[in-house]
Amino acid sequence: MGNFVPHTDADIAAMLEFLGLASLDELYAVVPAAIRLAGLDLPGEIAEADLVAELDAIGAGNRVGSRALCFAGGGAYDHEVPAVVRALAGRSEFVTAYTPYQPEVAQGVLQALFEYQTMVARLSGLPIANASLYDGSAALVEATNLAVATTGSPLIWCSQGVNPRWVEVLRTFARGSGHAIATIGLAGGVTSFDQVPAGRAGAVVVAYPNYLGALEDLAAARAAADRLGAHLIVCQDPIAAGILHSPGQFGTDVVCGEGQALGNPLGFGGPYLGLFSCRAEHVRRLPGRLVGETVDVAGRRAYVTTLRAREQDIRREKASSNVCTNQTLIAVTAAIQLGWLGTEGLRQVALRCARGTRYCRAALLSIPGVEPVSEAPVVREFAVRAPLAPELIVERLLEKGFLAGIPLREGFEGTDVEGGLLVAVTERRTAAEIDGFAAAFAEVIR
Amino acid sequence: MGNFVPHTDADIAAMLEFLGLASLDELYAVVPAAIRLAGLDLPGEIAEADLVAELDAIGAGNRVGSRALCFAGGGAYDHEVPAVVRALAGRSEFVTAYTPYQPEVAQGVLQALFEYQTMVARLSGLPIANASLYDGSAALVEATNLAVATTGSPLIWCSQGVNPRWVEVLRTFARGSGHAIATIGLAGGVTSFDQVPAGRAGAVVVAYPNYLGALEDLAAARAAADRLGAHLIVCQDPIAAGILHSPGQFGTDVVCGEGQALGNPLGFGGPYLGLFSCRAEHVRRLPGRLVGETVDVAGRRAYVTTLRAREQDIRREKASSNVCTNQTLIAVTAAIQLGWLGTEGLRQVALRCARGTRYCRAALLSIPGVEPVSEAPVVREFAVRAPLAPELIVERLLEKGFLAGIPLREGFEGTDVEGGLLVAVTERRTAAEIDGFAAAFAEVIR
Amino acid sequence: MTGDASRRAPGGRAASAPLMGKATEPTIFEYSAPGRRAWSLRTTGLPEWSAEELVPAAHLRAEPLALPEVAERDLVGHFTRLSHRQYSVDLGAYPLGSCTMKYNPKVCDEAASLAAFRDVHPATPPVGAQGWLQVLVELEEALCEITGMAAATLQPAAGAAGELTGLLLMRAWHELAGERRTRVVVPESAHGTNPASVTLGGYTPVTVGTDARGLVDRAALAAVLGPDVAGIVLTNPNTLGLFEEEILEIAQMVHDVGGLLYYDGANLNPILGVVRPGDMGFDIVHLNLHKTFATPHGGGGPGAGPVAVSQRLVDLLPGPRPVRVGDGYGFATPPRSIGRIHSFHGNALVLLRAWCYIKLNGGEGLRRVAQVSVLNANWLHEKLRGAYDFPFDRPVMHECVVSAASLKRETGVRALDVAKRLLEEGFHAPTVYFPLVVEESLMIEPTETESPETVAALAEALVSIAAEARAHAAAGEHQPAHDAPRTTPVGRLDETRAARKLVATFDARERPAD
Amino acid sequence: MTGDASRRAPGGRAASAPLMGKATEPTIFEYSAPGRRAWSLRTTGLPEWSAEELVPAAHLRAEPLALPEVAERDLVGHFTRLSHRQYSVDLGAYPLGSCTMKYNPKVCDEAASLAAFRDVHPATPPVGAQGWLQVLVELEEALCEITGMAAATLQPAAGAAGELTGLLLMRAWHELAGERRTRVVVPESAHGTNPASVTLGGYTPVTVGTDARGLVDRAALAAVLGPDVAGIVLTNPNTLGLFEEEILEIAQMVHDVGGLLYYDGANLNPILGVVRPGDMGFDIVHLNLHKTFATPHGGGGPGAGPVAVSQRLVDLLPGPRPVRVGDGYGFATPPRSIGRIHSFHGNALVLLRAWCYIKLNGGEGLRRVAQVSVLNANWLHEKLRGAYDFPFDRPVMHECVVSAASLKRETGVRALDVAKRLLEEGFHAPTVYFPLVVEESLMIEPTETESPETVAALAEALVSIAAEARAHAAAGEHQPAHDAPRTTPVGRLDETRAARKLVATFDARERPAD
Ligand SMILES: Cc1ncc(COP(=O)(O)O)c(C=O)c1O
Ligand SMILES: Cc1ncc(COP(=O)(O)O)c(C=O)c1O
Repeated sequence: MGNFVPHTDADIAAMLEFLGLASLDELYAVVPAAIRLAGLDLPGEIAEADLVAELDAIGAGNRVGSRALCFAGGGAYDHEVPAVVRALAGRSEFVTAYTPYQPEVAQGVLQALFEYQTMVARLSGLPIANASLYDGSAALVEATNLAVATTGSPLIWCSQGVNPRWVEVLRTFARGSGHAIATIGLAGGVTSFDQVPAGRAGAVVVAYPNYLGALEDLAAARAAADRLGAHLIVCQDPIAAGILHSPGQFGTDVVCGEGQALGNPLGFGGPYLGLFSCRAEHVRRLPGRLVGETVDVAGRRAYVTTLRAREQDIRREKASSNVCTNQTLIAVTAAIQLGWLGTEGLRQVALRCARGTRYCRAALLSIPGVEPVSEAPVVREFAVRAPLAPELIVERLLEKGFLAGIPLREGFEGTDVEGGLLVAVTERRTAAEIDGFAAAFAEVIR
Repeated sequence: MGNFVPHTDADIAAMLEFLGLASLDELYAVVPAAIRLAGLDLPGEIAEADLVAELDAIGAGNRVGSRALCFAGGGAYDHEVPAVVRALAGRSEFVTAYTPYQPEVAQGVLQALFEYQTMVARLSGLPIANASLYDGSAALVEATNLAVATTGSPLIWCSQGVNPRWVEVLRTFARGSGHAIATIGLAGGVTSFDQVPAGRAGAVVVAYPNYLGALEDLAAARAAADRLGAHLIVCQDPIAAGILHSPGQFGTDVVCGEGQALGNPLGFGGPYLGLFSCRAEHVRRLPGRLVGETVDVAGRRAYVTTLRAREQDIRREKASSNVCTNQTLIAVTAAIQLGWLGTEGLRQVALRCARGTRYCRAALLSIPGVEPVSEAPVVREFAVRAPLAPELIVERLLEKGFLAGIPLREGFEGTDVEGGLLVAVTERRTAAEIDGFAAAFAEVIR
Repeated sequence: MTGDASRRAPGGRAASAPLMGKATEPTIFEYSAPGRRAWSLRTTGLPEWSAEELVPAAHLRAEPLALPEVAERDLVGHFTRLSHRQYSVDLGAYPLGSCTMKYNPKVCDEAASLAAFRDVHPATPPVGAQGWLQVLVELEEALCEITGMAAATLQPAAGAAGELTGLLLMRAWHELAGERRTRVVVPESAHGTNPASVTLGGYTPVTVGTDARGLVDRAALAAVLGPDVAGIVLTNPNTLGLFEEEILEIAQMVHDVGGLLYYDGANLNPILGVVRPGDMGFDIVHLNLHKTFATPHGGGGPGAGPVAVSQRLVDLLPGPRPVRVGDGYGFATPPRSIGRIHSFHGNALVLLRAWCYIKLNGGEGLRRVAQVSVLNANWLHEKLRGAYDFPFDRPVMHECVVSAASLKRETGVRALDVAKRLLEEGFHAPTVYFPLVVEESLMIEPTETESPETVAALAEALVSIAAEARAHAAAGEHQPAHDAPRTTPVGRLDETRAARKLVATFDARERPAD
Repeated sequence: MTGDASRRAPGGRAASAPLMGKATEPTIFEYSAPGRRAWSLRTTGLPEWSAEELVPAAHLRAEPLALPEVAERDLVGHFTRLSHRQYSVDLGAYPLGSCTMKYNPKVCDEAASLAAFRDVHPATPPVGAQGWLQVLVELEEALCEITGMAAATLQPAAGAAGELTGLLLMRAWHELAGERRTRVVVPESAHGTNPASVTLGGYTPVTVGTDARGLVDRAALAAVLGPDVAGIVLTNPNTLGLFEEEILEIAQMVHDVGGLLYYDGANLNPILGVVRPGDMGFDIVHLNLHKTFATPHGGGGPGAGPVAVSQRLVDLLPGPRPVRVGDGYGFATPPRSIGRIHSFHGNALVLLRAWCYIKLNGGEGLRRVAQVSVLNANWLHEKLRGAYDFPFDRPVMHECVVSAASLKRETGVRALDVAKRLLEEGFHAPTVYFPLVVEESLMIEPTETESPETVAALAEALVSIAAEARAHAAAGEHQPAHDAPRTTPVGRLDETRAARKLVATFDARERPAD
């Protein structure tokens, strides 16, 4: 027993003797006897080989690869991750380190985060990026907290084009913060900012591209925010950023986003990566860790977590956020992936996604009965409607080896989007795969 | 093009300019024009993702795991390799290093090899082990070269119980060395040393356990070698060593063996690992690298390749062997695996192999028509005979998801072993798997 | 070479890897050369429409997005060298109190890299994700058995997220009862995330002090409890490494005023299989799988902070939750769910690792984990007697808090100096200056995965550092600890400069002098 | 703690990792404690027969076989720390002449870890190994195209094994013709494996000298050629990095006396896609896949040394050979095969990596590889002018050989000192004292995977080392290079002691003083 506890029985006996104790149980003399357990009702230990066999057996219950060729997106994308990224991000020095509390022996993680921050700042077009948050939804929550704290208004106007699961998370946390979340509806697939009534608000939130893949008018969003005295928060897709404008150009206050697409597997939803950048003036309200450059006693360039006074371990109840452990390794992975892609690689991925999206959309729309949910220009994903419930389309196509997309229900209740199917095409999908998908699609809705 | 060549066209132009050249072709001005190529008739480069897709497609042509549950051995065994061994042996410092020519920056590999040498010496029961050879067959060739050089006699008496593929390799290299290879036949599954006529010889070679899994009498082997004034060379199985005597106990001169079983995958036959240990008196004829302990200028313990004067880069045509690059990473892997197993782990693997072997042998022999090839005690593998050619048994069982073993043909022509099937059972085979195998076996020979 | 190539860093120079010297490692941006590349992408056979054809001009980026342009070789060199500038569990002990930096079994990494788990899209309907759902349901069940709770959500991505989730559950519970309570009690020794989460949960934190034993001051607690108290956030053992022996009484007191007890699971390791939060009277528990259940910490995440609750709170849990459905598995959202708290199902690949860890250890193994973590800590603690002050001289659980207050008074060597000096001895430093209630605190948690020899060497190093300081003070000599660490890639940093002259991106740097 | 625990090493101390200081790393044996374990094995459900029941008493080991007994945590700590004491391509440039230490693409590692290839037993009949056979056949075909040969064996496990195989083919060829030739010509600059392999092939090596240009001395060659000469072993470019421009004439001369030409492929890198051994007149070629085709060197193997031959030798190749059979693949043994030279099919997983590398580069990419390797070497060479002697001042191929003879005369700093000093500058040293024909030789091969910046930094470091030596000599000061390396885990070693007082195993050690 206990391959992960080095101690032999002899070791334990000797250590107990040193402590003047007769048994391990005596270590727990302070625990009230009434609640001391004899043990857990859990199975016994198993050998590594047995675990692996069990994983293989259980894993067979998941459909991956050619058993579920991926056309689903919605914030989680099947992008290329090369071996080199896995090899480097898998180095045990990165994997088994703690948060860099002793910077002299944590320059590896600190510098990688500094590089990550730089890349995220460039993606967003804003000067400051933090060292990661849990995921896109958490980044959005933090962005609204910052906005409310800065503007003083607890009202958040949130486009219906923002990922509905993120909006749900926003609503959950609003139970504690007391923020009010109001929805700005879509028209023709994009946000109708003119719907927003006059008044004051903390933030206007819009996604670029939006959940349906369409390109929002960020200038209009900024104008709407200005009318309300609100921050503009943009949920940016970091891949499409390779060909689209940076939100920073439009006077955005905070850019948040989901960074999974940057070198991370689908992983049934996690660990993902919350991207967060902001204008310089917001830096003292920045949530999460921030790495800064400095020098050591010998004047050598070095990195350290900085402006720590914002953080919970120092400011406690007055902290700008409660985040402690975040997603460092995923951020490091994203930095490596972006280093692998470089300027042209990211552009190529974005471009190829847009090509696949156009090709696939056209292929599906050519099927009798399939209709677009909107005609707005899309670059990342798109929504269609067919004469069959999207849940059934997904289920039937899975039998044919395709994960067809995400049914559009929650967040769109009562709109013309409801009952649509959200389809995503990444640079990994070939023309042949898309053709096969479209053919199967046609079959299942027939 | 050229993700593995960093140079951009601009880089190349600048470098050419510095050299006063107008084109890359001019670098080859010295190459006779008549034989200069325009290019190779090979397909163009492919992307990593395309390569991976191709590997998946091609790999589907190989049967592994439950499509070919492994009951084959013959020098290559399906043993447990834990994740930790892959993780450590896969560290890029070990993988991408060169032979340790600069010991100040190669202590990692050097110390790992020192530890490997110690473990191999303990396995064999001899005091000196080298830092690896190509595989078991190469180790045997080197052992006989050492024996011939030491004794002066080019005659090798080789038991028929030695891996026949290794003996074939021995014969191939004997074309150059001029050694004569004579066979000592088997009786009842073990070597009949009394067959060997009087005279002089360079070596007697025997395997422990032998190719058919049986336990040879090493004392008798030593006595035979003594009668001939010959070295005793024992081909030792490093796993069975966990429960068997060490050959060193019997006055063996050289112990050689195949180390694949120590932490390495089957890998379609390579890279494997030639184990080689010898008596202290033979150290100056030792083939391959040898790592020794010493100190650095500051008196710190350190490691270095030593007794280099034996080696080809110094002795050239008078070297004891031509080996240069050997199997360092595989040796390091073996050291890690043996560290993972420890004393009790290796004993357990050996014991469990013996249990599976007994169980499986009994199960097969209970099938009507299946007979033992011999009654000699076996611990590692065993041979049976059935009323169907072994090649057909293997072919038919493969259709049922079992790799049944290795047909006994080459090396046994005309003996009572010929036409048998060699079956191996490792600690990874469960009772249920063996039962399934036996049931399928019964079916296919019916 | 092109452009300002002379300023570019050579990708193949190892000087910055500690093996090869002490040079700084350039940033990846300094390796970049226009047109270099590492990327390649799949051949798709799609029409090669241009960006202009695909994207309306109003949206098309004018300038290319500047990312580093390097060859794969230089990418590998850079990040491999960075890894050589980073301490990690795999290199040595990491006795950071409150962090439970134990060894992470390698097989769990392989599990998380199996395509059958790794490549599943989170929106795959249950029929295509039965394997994942089984793992998540089984993990939830195991965590409930371990904590003595009825059900759990696996969505929170770390401990702090779990805390906030727990506080929202507390709030929802009271609101369902039509109550609007406003305060939550937090011990003064609590981790900073506790009060911060309380605030984000919409409550006002009220602090209770520590008594002379290092335990919650019951009198002080009684004084703050009242009908406006929604609950209390505790960890047990507390952040001083001491078991709150009166936990049953405390629970009673809090329940008596209608409050709920929240358990911060960061300190669960020493009580696995020995005593359960549920049995102590807690209503809500979060766990840090990246501490107790050996999922690697990743230099600061990803973690996972599941929240388990007692029966009466089950209906409030976030959804959708993986559940058993007949012989298989599906999702269900509890009837009064507070809602999602993660984009999908939480840090699934981290959860998978924890599931593996529980399987590998089994129930008995987990109990052994706890016992040995306590044994190591007590043994280490005892070895430090005399060298450091014991603010509360009593048996500890999995970690011990000692103080360098006397040492500082006698020698000028502070807890921070001890920490830096320990780096030179080949160990990571303990947590320092936390908990705040102990002056010059050193919070040391060896964990159960460190062998007796390692714990002995660590104790010896700590004792010899104190002895060295006292000897130098006696001789009136300069303290080496003040210069420490001297054997690490960089020495002590100018942290003030980092904050004052913020350089948080490469682009914010002035052209470097070097 | 049990037994002599006080002597045992603490598994969790990182002091030996260069990041954390300069202590030596104990051996794994020093971490061992009786009863510790890392292993676990599959549950099989088999009867638990004892060893005594299974093994005849006469064979049963009496004493347990002593292996280190450590926990997984300490195993990981130890080997991770060892890895931090090891230079590697992934850390920096490795300009070892004759070794072609280029970057090894990571995707090839993943290819070799795919279960579909990794887990195939070598005795699987062709029907179950079609994937493997396809890879091997395609690799053979590509290597033949690259070398201009007709067929190849993939069995040899490294270059030297390939050489010996080639010489046995040469012997078999002559024997088939009824000839018993006795001598093989080898240039004096040849790598040590060449003469050693010639001897093992049953031949007497005859040396030919180098002319003033650094090329084979044709007059000397003519003098040794005769009917007893079986052939010649050459590499082109030769080990001075120079292309044998008269190769066609040399081939003619050797063929004229009935000899065969053997090509040592260690230097194939610079001519990929530019010129082929077959077109130069070679009959037999080995390739070092672990040099030219980027399979990682593993600290000294595994490599792979396939041997390709011209049409007239095909029937002699070792067998069984993977071959096309109809639409699929099988094995065939050539009719006059010299026999097996490997237990199975060679270092298959290494061969798979090379197949991937060729696919990734394609024909044009390989040509680019060659061109840039030559460009880098010439550029570097030119930069060294003045600092080191140029024994043969002419354009080089993929590597250049310079001499520190003048430097040594002027300053006392030898090639070895330059090498050690270069380690301090963050680069691996070049090959020194080989080839033997150049005094104080430094043989430098940057390879094509090092960027221009890296090559420039390497050149600068080499030049500055020479300048430093001359400056110190001029000032009559002690030479820093004589103390180098000072920034590495250990300094220069006492190699004499290693040989004189041989300690080749831990068991041969006297109890250490430390
Ligand atoms: C006592 C305590 N509570 C809460 C936390 C917060 O957990 P996390 O970092 O996972 O958010 C920590 C982590 O450091 C802790 O030590
Ligand atoms: C010129 C030359 N020939 C032959 C060899 C031998 O190759 P291997 O080490 O693969 O046996 C080498 C390797 O160093 C070499 O450089």
